[in-house]
Amino acid sequence: MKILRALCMFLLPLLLLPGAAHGQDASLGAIVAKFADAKKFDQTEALVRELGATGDPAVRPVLEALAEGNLHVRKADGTVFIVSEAGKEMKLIDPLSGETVGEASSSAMKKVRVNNGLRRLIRDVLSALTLGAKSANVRMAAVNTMFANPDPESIEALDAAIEVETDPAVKSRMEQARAAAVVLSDRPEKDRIDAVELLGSLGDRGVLSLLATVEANAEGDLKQAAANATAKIRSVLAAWDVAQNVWFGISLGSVLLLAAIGLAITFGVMGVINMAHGEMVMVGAYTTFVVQGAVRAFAPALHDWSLAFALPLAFLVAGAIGVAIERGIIRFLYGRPLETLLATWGVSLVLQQAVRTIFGPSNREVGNPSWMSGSFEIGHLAITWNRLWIVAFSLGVFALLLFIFNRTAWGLHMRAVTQNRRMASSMGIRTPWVDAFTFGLGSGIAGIAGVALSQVGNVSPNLGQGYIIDSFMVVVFGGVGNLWGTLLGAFSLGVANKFLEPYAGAVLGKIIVLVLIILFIQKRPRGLFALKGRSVEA
Amino acid sequence: MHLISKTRSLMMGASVIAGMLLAGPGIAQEETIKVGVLHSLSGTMAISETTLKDVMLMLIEEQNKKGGLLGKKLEAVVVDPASDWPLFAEKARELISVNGVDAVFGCWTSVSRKSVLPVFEELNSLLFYPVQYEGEESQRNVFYTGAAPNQQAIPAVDYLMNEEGVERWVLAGTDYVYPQTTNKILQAYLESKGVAPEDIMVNYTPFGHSDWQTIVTDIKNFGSAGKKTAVVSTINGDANVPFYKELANQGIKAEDIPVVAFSVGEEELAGIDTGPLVGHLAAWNYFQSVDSEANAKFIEAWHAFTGDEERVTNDPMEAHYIGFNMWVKAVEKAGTTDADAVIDAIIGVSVPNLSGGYSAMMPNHHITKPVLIGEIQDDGQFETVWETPGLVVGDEWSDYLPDSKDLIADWRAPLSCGNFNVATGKCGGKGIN
Amino acid sequence: MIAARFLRDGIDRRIGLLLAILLAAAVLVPLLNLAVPPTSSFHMPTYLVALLGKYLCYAMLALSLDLVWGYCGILSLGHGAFFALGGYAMGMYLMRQIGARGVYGNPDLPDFMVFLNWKELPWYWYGFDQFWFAALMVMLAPGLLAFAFGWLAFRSRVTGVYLSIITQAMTYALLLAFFRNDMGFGGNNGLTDFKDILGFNLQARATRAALFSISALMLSGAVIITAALVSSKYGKLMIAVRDAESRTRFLGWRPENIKLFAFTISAVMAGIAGALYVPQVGIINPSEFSPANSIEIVIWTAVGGRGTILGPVIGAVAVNWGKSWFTAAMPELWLFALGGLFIAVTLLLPKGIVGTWDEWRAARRARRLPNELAPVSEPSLAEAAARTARHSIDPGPQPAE
Amino acid sequence: MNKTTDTILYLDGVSVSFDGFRAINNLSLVLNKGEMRAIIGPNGAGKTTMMDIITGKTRPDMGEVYFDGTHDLTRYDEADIAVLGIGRKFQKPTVFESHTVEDNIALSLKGPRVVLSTLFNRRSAEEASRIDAILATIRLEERRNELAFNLSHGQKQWLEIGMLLAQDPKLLLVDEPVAGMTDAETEETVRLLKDIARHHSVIVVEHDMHFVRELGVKVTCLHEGSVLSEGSLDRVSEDPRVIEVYLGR
Repeated sequence: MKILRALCMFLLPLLLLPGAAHGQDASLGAIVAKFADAKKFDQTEALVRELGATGDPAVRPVLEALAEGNLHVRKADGTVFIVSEAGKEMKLIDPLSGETVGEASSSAMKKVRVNNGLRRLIRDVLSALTLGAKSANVRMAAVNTMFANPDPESIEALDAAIEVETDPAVKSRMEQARAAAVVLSDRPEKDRIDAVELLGSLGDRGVLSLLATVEANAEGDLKQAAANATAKIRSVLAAWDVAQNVWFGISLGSVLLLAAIGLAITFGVMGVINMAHGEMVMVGAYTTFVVQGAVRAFAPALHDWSLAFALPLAFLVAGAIGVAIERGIIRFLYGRPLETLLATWGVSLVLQQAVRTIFGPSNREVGNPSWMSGSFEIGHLAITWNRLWIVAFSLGVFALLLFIFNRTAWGLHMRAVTQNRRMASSMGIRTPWVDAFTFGLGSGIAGIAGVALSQVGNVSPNLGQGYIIDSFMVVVFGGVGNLWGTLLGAFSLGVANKFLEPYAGAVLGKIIVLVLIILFIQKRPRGLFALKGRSVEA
Repeated sequence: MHLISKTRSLMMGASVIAGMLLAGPGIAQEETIKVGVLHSLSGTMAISETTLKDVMLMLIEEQNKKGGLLGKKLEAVVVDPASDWPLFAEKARELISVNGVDAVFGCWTSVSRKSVLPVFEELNSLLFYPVQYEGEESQRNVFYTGAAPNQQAIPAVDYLMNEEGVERWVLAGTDYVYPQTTNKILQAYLESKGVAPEDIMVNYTPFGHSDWQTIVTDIKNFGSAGKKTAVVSTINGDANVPFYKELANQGIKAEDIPVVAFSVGEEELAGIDTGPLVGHLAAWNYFQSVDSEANAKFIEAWHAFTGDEERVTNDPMEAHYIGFNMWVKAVEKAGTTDADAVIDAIIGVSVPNLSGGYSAMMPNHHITKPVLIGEIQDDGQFETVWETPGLVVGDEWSDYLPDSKDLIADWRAPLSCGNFNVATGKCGGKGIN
Repeated sequence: MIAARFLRDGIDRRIGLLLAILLAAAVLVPLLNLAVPPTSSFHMPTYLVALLGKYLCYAMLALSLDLVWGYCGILSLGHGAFFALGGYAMGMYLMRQIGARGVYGNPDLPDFMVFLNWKELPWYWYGFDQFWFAALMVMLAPGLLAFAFGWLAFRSRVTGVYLSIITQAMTYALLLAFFRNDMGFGGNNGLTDFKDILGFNLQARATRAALFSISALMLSGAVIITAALVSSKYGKLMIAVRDAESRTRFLGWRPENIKLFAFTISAVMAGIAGALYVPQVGIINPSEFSPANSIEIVIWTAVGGRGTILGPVIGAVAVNWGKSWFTAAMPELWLFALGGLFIAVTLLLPKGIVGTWDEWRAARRARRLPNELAPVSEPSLAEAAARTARHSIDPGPQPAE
Repeated sequence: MNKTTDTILYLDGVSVSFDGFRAINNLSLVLNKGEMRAIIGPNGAGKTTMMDIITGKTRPDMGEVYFDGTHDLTRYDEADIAVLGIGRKFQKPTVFESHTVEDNIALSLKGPRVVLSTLFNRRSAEEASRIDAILATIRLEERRNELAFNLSHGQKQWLEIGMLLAQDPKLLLVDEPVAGMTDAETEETVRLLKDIARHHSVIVVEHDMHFVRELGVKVTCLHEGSVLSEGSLDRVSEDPRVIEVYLGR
């Protein structure tokens, strides 16, 4: 039924467009005014249909505003407005003319309620209204809806649209939608087999159930063609599944890498069993929260840049806390790694509680900037922007760290001090400061990891606890004191996890990975990247 | 001998000192009625439970403004069980036997409730439990003011089936008892409504699961089979934020695959940018957006109490509101805080809830509630899109599980039984003993 | 045998005092709880009995960790796993004891299996209706796990933080596994709602008091066994492995066997502690496996003073008592206090309470008897270890090994 | 040369490399029963790695290592080799610092190395007298009840040698025994080693040429993992290649 209705919407403008005139504002206004009395969803639904049936493009802003919940009724007189929020006051816009007509406080207005069903209807109506529209994107969206809900009765309409379509991408999509419709129709078998083959070459999951239905109901050549097509799609999808698992694994690996890389310094290089590492990540995430709040308050236009401001700040804040911890506590504990465990555990409790006291115990909202929202597709692989950025970011951080360690004077000092501090000290390196800054660097890196991780997970006082165990696993698995080991460890654990997950489930997959780590350490008791060499005595 | 006597005095000293120190916080100047608040203020559950502690303090403060109870002031005794389950039992025991509280409001997770149950039974005190749970329990000393599965899950599924025309179901949950039981009930319910088993996908994830890429993709693929698909989420607490973020980023819109959640309320949404999530659903017995006078007053009081206009209210807070008022009323009715008297008096007590009606304590120690389905809005609130025409009675023993469908609970004399088997006519499950 | 010899050879004075206190408590606490009327100021409330009983279990757990960490140098960050396994074995017995008194009245299946629709008892639950079997499993389950784990790890010469982290991985994997409802151990809710043990009602005051006494006696036993082990030639080998593992190996000893024995014994001891803990707190659930819990055990031991027998007992009781008190007295701020305490202890009392006391006493004795050499006794090991730690190690950051 | 007779230690064509770096390169070395040999060579010449190979700590990539004519050492691990009768003293003195001097010796005494039996072990009179004898040899009788931690550096070296003696090995490997010792202590050590060499085969690695000369035994000079020169000290120190790489012109 729904499809038929969509079809009507779809056909109407095609037929009526030339005749549709703008002299209908008066009647449009009357329909719009009725929203004030629509108390139930089905009444609103009827009004949306009515608006759609006019075929008048002028209803678009009204319907869009309705879908977004911006269509309000003034309580005092029952007039319908499109509103846009501006603090406590709302700007009132005339729904049809688009002119600003005044302001009102939000309590004086009442929203026209919408639910999922309505939003879906509005989307369908809008797509029907705009199939003939100028923008190819809009037509594409409309035809996608048709593709998802193939209906034999829309074949002719599609034929007509294909005739006049100029955009090649939209045209080929229209042909696919037509093929989907043809498959379901009672057209000659030859046509349907052609259509099946066209669909089979798409390798699309959505087509699979359609073809499976055909396969189940048809006979003879058509059944064979459908069977071939489904087999083809399945093999294509299987290959994409592998690619997808690899990508998911890399993406999980990048999160692990970010979480672990600061620890690779504080624990790996300096030997501090840093239980407060997770809290440094947390500090970074909360810095992002604060920065975003400030940006929202003082320069909302810069929201998309808030992460860029947060990065250096998170590094400085977490790094400063790191230096303070090193100077205040850790420096008295060098050479007693197990006692650093105890003290940093205490630090982590204090930091957690401090954050809980300052920011409250519940989750805090850190928004994604627009360039980190949504996804794009490569073939059948959906890649979300935030994951892609995080992978790139983690590799960037890794490269930067490698550069600092291997190419800068500071890195040289750090390596010198950790290898032979007495010698380093006698050569004029101020070892205490090198210690403090190395620890600060590790903490600061953890802080900027927190900026990135705030984009995929919780920002709560428990944030650090969620990452600490995984981080230690990664560093130890990779081989303590080796940055490359941490990189490889993170990605191999990520990929292993993601390949196990579809078969074993998320829980069992994780258990298997842990057991594998335990067994792996038996084989290589010094991790993946252990330095072989003359054994040091005792 | 010398050693022994020395030891004895040492032991006595230790026990006296320990007793004094432990009792320390409970000692008060005038005679008061003490109310225990047993919610985690640290550890993993602090995220949810801290608010409930605050709301209890507010309710007690308001009651004192009204003149207290039985002519005495109420006094809150707050302890922190630190999300540590055995510590819940220890703290419950401490509240009852050391501080001498007359009722305890607390617990969030099922395991914490299970942990304290024997303590309340042994020391015969009262526990008000404010969170939706899996049911399958009714205990003499416990009052369940949150939703049973039939007050949340089943109406939500009905809504999706009838209003949204959903035919294919993903039951996604965290791997613990509440989701497992709820999903078992829902599975039986859906199958009884004619849903084919291959149209139901069940998926469990560990606590705090943070990498949802695979599962969200699976849901997307499951939903691309041409039938209208919905996700019923019993995903717990911390795991929700990354789940919704992944949903948003993979572009799963509520119009295509709506997600209805039973553990996501205003408090959880406060941590997420809800812009991309508009239209996803939650089923509760209360939303902050509910338009009623009682609710407006409650929210105002809450903002005044916390001094923070941004603090949201949620369903478990309403449950405490109802539970506390019920207790107050029952104590007034009984004229004493004595546990046995209150247990007898409280059944049938009816108090206003925040959605404009009245909730009553039933003989099975569960309460009547309206069920609301709300859609997430971009301001982090829910908008009610559907509600049950009347109140729903909490059903402690699910009718959709084979072993519990014959069981009922009724704590009134003469039955006084939490698991009475109507088939055998005996108390105690199958009544074999 | 070994213990008898140890007793014959004479006990260190402080250990003697500890044993005396424990034995006295085993007798006095039940007496003060049951026989003294509640109105008397000498009455010990049941609440306190349960609390102290719990502390004693923790003390035994800390002692078991100290045996491997303090004396053998194996820092296990997974000792909570052995404790929990022992607890689960006892919990399974208590669960079976419920019988048909569960809410569904099923005589064979525990409640959680009934409502998850299980039809029959899984095979690994067989035998747990017998106390002797459960008691055996209390020791066997953690013992075997420790043996298998240690056999692999020690033979492969996994040491230092690598060992610590894989013990953490072990307990974390078990945590996740026990959380799974499909495992048949009750998932997140664990095992609870126990009714009685060996026919005695668990909620009865007398049962509680008796459980306390048993805990005190078991802890005394653990103290005696640990002290005996430590003072035997085997104990000297443990310390030798701790201080210079390769030297021990080049002398022809097999450190892996020395460690394996200590690790297994320690796991069994932790398992027994867990088994005593469960009936007293009334619940066992997977969170006992959580890595944070295992870290806490390390902290108790460190606070008390590792490498001493008194230390872990004092540490476990002190930290937990602090926790009990803080969580009630300052529920909002107690983590600051606890975190601060850990930092302060590490900085100010690096060898724990007992170790620092020993150092101070040794220093005083050295002042008093400047020309005479102090006689050597057991606790001075801790002093030596302390000084070793302070002086002989280069006081700078070193890559973790 | 016949490896089955007379030799206590027989290395032939041994090579080992770490991550591409050849620490030992086609090394061949033979030690006769009862012989004492001094090994010299610059840092990184492979002296310690050679000891690692003999004691089972490092496995050679190729080559033969035989002990006492019959035992293929590449098939045993450290503990086995120690029981076979090879004792090793480390470069840095390594004793059990938390134990008394006496216990250090007691733990080293030759005997069965079964861990479980140590639980009930009591010291026999014979063992006690053996301990006394060793303490007398290494001159630490006075300090037998003191913790090894409290010993001076030189005393720790002696204690470690004493522990080796207690093992009663057929072959002793002694790595830099006089590092950090006073002259008097060095003298004493020379005497001690000579004494030991009367009943044992010994390999001494040392940088101190004075000390090596005092020992007066055959010398092997290692360089880049293989034997550069072998013979009496005089001959070796006149070898131009040795002068080039080690002694300096």
